[in-house]
Amino acid sequence: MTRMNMIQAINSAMEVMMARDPAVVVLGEDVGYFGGVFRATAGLQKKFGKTRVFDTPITECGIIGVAIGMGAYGLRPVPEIQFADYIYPALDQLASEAARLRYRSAGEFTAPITIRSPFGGGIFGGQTHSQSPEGIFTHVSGIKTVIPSNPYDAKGLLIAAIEDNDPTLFFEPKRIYNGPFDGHYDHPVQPWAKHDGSEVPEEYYRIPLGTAKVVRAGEAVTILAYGTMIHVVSGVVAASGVDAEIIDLRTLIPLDIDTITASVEKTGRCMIVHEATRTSGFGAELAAQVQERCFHSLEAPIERVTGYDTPYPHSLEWAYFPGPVRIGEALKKILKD
Amino acid sequence: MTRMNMIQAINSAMEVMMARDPAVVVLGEDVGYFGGVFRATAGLQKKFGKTRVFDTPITECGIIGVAIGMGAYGLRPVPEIQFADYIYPALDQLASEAARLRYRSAGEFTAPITIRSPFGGGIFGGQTHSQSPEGIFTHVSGIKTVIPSNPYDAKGLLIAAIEDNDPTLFFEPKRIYNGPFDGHYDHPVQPWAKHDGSEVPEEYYRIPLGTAKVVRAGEAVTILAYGTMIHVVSGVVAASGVDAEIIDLRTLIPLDIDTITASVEKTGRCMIVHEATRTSGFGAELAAQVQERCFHSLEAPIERVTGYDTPYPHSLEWAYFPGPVRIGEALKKILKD
Amino acid sequence: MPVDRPNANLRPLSLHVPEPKFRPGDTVDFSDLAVPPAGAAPRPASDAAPDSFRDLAYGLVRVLGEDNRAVGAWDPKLSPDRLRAMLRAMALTRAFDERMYRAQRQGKTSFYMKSTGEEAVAVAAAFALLPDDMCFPSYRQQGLLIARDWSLVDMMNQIYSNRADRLHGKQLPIMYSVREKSFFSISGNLATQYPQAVGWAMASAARGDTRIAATWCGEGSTAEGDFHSACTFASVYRAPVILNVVNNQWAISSFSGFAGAEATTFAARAVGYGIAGLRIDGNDALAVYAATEWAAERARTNQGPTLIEHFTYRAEGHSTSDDPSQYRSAHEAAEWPLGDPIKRLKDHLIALGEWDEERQAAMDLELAETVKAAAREAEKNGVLGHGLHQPLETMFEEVFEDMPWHLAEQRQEMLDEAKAAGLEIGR
Amino acid sequence: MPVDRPNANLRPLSLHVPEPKFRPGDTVDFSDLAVPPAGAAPRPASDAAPDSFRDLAYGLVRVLGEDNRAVGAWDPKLSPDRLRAMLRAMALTRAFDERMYRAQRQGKTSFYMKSTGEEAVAVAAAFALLPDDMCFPSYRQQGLLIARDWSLVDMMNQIYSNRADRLHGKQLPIMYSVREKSFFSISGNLATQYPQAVGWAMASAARGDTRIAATWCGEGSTAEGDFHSACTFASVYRAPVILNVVNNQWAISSFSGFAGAEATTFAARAVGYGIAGLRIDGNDALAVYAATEWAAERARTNQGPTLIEHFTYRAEGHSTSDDPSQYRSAHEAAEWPLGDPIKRLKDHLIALGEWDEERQAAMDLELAETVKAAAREAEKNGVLGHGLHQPLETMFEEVFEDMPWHLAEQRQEMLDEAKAAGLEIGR
Ligand SMILES: Cc1ncc(C[n+]2csc(CCOP(=O)(O)OP(=O)(O)O)c2C)c(N)n1
Ligand SMILES: Cc1ncc(C[n+]2csc(CCOP(=O)(O)OP(=O)(O)O)c2C)c(N)n1
Ligand SMILES: [Mg+2]
Ligand SMILES: [Mg+2]
Repeated sequence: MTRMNMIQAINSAMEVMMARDPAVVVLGEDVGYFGGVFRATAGLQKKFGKTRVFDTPITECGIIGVAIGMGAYGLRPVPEIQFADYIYPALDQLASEAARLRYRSAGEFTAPITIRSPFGGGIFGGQTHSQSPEGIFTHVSGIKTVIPSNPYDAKGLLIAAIEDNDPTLFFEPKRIYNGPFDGHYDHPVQPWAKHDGSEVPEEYYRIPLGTAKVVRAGEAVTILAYGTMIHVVSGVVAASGVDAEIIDLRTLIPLDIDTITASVEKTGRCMIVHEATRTSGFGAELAAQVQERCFHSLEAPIERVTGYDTPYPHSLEWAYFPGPVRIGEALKKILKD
Repeated sequence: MTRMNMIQAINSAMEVMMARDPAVVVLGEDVGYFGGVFRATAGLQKKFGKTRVFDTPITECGIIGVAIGMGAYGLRPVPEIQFADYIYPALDQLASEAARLRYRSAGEFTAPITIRSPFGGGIFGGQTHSQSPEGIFTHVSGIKTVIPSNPYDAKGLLIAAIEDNDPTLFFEPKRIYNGPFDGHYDHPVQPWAKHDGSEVPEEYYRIPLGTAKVVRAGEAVTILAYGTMIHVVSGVVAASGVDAEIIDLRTLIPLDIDTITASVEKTGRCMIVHEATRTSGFGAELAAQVQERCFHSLEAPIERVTGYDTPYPHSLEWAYFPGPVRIGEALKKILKD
Repeated sequence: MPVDRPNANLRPLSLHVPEPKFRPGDTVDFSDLAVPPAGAAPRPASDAAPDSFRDLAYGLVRVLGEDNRAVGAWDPKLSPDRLRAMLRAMALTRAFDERMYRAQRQGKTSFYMKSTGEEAVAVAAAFALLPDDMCFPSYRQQGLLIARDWSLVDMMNQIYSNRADRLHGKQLPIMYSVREKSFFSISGNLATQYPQAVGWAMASAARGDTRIAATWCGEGSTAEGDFHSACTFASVYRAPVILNVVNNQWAISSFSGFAGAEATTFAARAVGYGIAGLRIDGNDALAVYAATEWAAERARTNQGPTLIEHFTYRAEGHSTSDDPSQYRSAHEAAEWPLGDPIKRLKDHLIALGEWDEERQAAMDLELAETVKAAAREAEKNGVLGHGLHQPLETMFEEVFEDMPWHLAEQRQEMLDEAKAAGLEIGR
Repeated sequence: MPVDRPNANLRPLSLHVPEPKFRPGDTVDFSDLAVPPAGAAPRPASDAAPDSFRDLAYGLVRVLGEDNRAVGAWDPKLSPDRLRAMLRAMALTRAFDERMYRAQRQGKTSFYMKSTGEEAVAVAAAFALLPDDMCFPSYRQQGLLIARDWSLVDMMNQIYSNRADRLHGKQLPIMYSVREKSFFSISGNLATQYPQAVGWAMASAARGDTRIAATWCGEGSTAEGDFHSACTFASVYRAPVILNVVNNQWAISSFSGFAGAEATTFAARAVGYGIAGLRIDGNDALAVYAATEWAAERARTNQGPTLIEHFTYRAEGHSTSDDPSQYRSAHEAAEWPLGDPIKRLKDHLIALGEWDEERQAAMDLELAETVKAAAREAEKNGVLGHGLHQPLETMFEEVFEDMPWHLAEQRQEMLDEAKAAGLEIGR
């Protein structure tokens, strides 16, 4: 065990997997010599060589297309998309190709690739360095979506994703790369070292995809969240004294529905928090499923606290970000209802 | 008034708008001399010339990128994407550019473009000629999504979309181009001429975006649908004798929420039908909103009848398609609940 | 500050929109299409630098001359047996296309696409490649599978989406996937296979393997972004891959001008990336063979990628959904100055004294019978629409390696509903 | 059937991964970079066919020689006044960059990007274009706005996302949009502006207008699919557009080899599409002016697009988020064989006897003051993070032309929540 921040944990996952499996290769814009604009791949090229860790031309559709071909050959590529905002040019290769390859070839060819990409706001990145596009991918059958909220999970989930034989999107909440964030942007940043989730084994371990984690047990209301929002929600819950049950989804597809329904059946209330724009975000799917499955337990409408249906505005970042005020107000409301 | 099928009505909308407004131009793969693989643009090049109606290179990102530039110049482009399945290469230009341009330039530049694209299955088109990707676009703020279910609406809505100063996706349910379809694939196809919705004025008229239509008033349950599914649902309701209220959404964004909530408050039950895959489809958003707004009126969980979370399988097309059997069973279930 | 020249005196701009030479009803005259004589193009050493032979991107490598003789540096000097084998595979491809086209018209399947007039492009390439070189084809290279001796019945099962379909009815007809013949799953989305082929080739090179990759797309598809990313990656990493552009003049109803053919050749794209480019007579099986062999040699010796433009003609409709008489002159195919690839190879063998019209006729008859027998065999497994050949629940399989709960749940829903409605319910 | 050659005897493949010449700590030696003498390149007539001057894509058009004289066919023969105006705009651009970089370091904004070393690329182009020619820039052409005499205070307001920001705080700093200067809204997504510029130019041509378009992207960005679709459309419709590739050798930490520079030039991409291509010394303001003027003339006379590769060097970090000492030798900028564009133009004016070091120093001082004064002015409207400068509800405006109910509802929710929590609430 050692203390790691998110970046170190992610780096460690790749290093462990590259050492275990010669088929694992890492590619993307600036990931080679430089080690990535967020340093997630630092040191890997030096250790594993240029044919296993390399920079690519700046073409996201090319990066994914090439990774699919490498996967078909028998490699296990881990491409990086520099910001999730730049994943759209790759959508066709992801949705029409990676996600469909096993199906359309009845299993003859597969795309065992793990696409890493930093996502989310809170870093004054403006509209093209802040987006949370995960909802789009949850609508594409054949692809898995994973989002960790702390270093320990990040490493265990990334290893599981790399070992998975299906294409997996691994979105990294960049706001918490260096430390958990409770949404009080005017407070000093806490380093990961002070947080439980930063105790990370140096060696191999995996957290199975499709398992959520109850971050805090409670009776009053179930809060579903993932990534950065786990910390914001935890802060609000701690401050408010509400006995909320907080569930960190960790993987959106496949979803750990049993943990969710068991909780909502117990609490009778459900709130969903994500940073992505509201309409047709993954919160919609969660709300739809929870009301389908827990209808008779629900005592109040399921609440969604999300990013607004606008692009991410640069100067009003903190008004856009679903922060403690909004979550706190929503919590009051759902308990009153 | 004259009788038109969907293709004729869509063609007529473009013809009317091109005659009224010299800024309207039509572009896309095969839309020029040939008039489109579904003949939707037939005759337009002959009438308006090659600089207003023309074929393009086969690059969807290029088609939309170029249309955005034309829009910035002052034209009002109506690009066609040959099948909705092929819209993904254009996603970046649509989501990051067309949808954001007004916002990021604070109104200095806009993208007054209408993207027409045939979508949906039921024609044995296999996985790449059958998809319903509308849900993805409803998650992108800054873009409108319109889906007609009959010739009259198709023309009126397409004219409104072309006149709209924001980017609008106009998805055409290709299964009903030539006639309404009740889901009984083994029955002979009915031509549009026998259907009310095929009485179409030859001249200009518009149906405002954002208004749904109650296709059948009823008290027992509210059914939300659009496109082809309107006809399948209507068939099932007629056959079952259930007093359902059927609402044709017509535009997904902006959504006509008032019509929906008024209905659900009356019936206490809500069923949503679409062909797109279930998870994170637009049905999820509808379910989320309906339970948020009509929680205390709901007597049963909101039901979704949708395509399954798989690619569209070629030979099992009719098992995938949400047909009369599935809708009928779901209807029984929601009334029992 | 920029100068403030008045633009009042500037002349108005105008937009150029390409237009093909001939439309329905027009007489066809291809006489201004420059066709260089066979044997004229030089054949650079396989380790020559791409910028030392840029001219080849603008010429037309041809081996078979007007006199049906093979001439020049590109003559691959194949044995009569090999030539006959190639001729046979091309003829079989055509016979297969004929039969399957008819099957679609008879309602036995939903869709078919012929490769008529372009058989040399796929067949001769397959002959020049090693059997385990990996192919990433478009939908018009059925000739690869046929040249690699793949089972016709198996191909037909896929076309019929029947019980024995190796793709379990999941794919549109002709979108084959045959891993054991190193034939990649065909996509419906144009050009996506291009970067995939490059990635496969990069992986092979990274692992010190000896296998190379080859990919094909139509001239219309070269406009897609995937084409560009593939060429860029291939150039940057010197990937051992052959990038084939099948310029059959048409992309559904759009002539090649809409992909850029008025401005330059498609082989010239290679020049743009600094990679080796060849423009060849795609109706000349020997030119296709020789070019592929040369490109393969380059790839195998770490000289990197080669882009080959196969100049050919789509002699029939785009697919069974298309009616080309709506947009082009019916005379084009017959007037095509580069002739028919099967006839040209046949005439070559005859000129060599290794073949004759009688044997050709006998072979055609035999192949028609072969195909007919295969179709009968395949039809025993069913044809599309006559019964659901795959158990319903297969729909949910192979979305993921292991079925997640939500698909299992949807599967159960479906089975329950089918049962409730009294429908046949799968396994 | 394909031949069954055993591949046992084939040699293993290997993957080539590009590597820049120099890394941190390395001594820099650019002596094997071929720099042709100034004045050597021929200047084709502006209506010459692109394939008649393909060589220009592989050379380097240069006007300013070692002796600081303008020479050769490409000398645009500008008056000393115009030269001084250009020099001034370039120096102002650099002064602006310096100040704003510092402002970011002082925490007054979140982000900044300099164009140091590349000022000629944007400034000289702006001088050669007409004021209403439409520009579709990347994020590194602030020189266009400065050369078009746009308000520095306005630019700074945008950088500070302050009260007076014309973009209402919605965009990342430097992502300007200035319609009245025919300067298109800058995107954060690389190369998307390329097809947009082509579309604008096509529209201008279709309407018989006289205005042309110009667009810019970095050499790294040429790999994007948008670059390809733009070139394809430009070629097919002969769009009146100038496609500028700013080859400043680096794309963040990746050297130009990852965009294909080891295999050929970026100007060669033009050859691939059969469009006019020029490779020019981007640090030579006169070469940039002359090339732009020539390309504009082609565009205005319906000769179609021109792609210009500006060979230059990114002398500073990619952005304020970047530290180039991590991946390249610190000596590269100083050793860059094509020098500094401002110094070169200054030396030219001095050689002409139209300028001197004293005047230069005085001008630099004056421009620093100008910029400082502008910054003070802009800061009166606030800087980022010190107060919310835009009313909260502006966030919901301009998503659509008319605000749909769901945004109005979200706006109300936000205001209610803010009020409940006792926060300042907008207008
Ligand atoms: C991404 C995408 N866009 C559009 C289509 C529709 N489409 C199918 S084939 C075709 C024409 C392709 O022409 P070409 O590349 O020349 O190949 P050919 O059919 O001539 O072999 C088009 C536009 C598609 N399948 N995929
Ligand atoms: C689609 C997309 N992918 C990736 C990025 C991240 N990114 C921003 S700038 C940059 C490098 C661009 O280099 P180049 O095109 O050479 O321009 P330069 O910065 O040198 O002017 C990258 C990779 C982006 N902004 N957009
Ligand atoms: Mg073609
Ligand atoms: Mg650069």
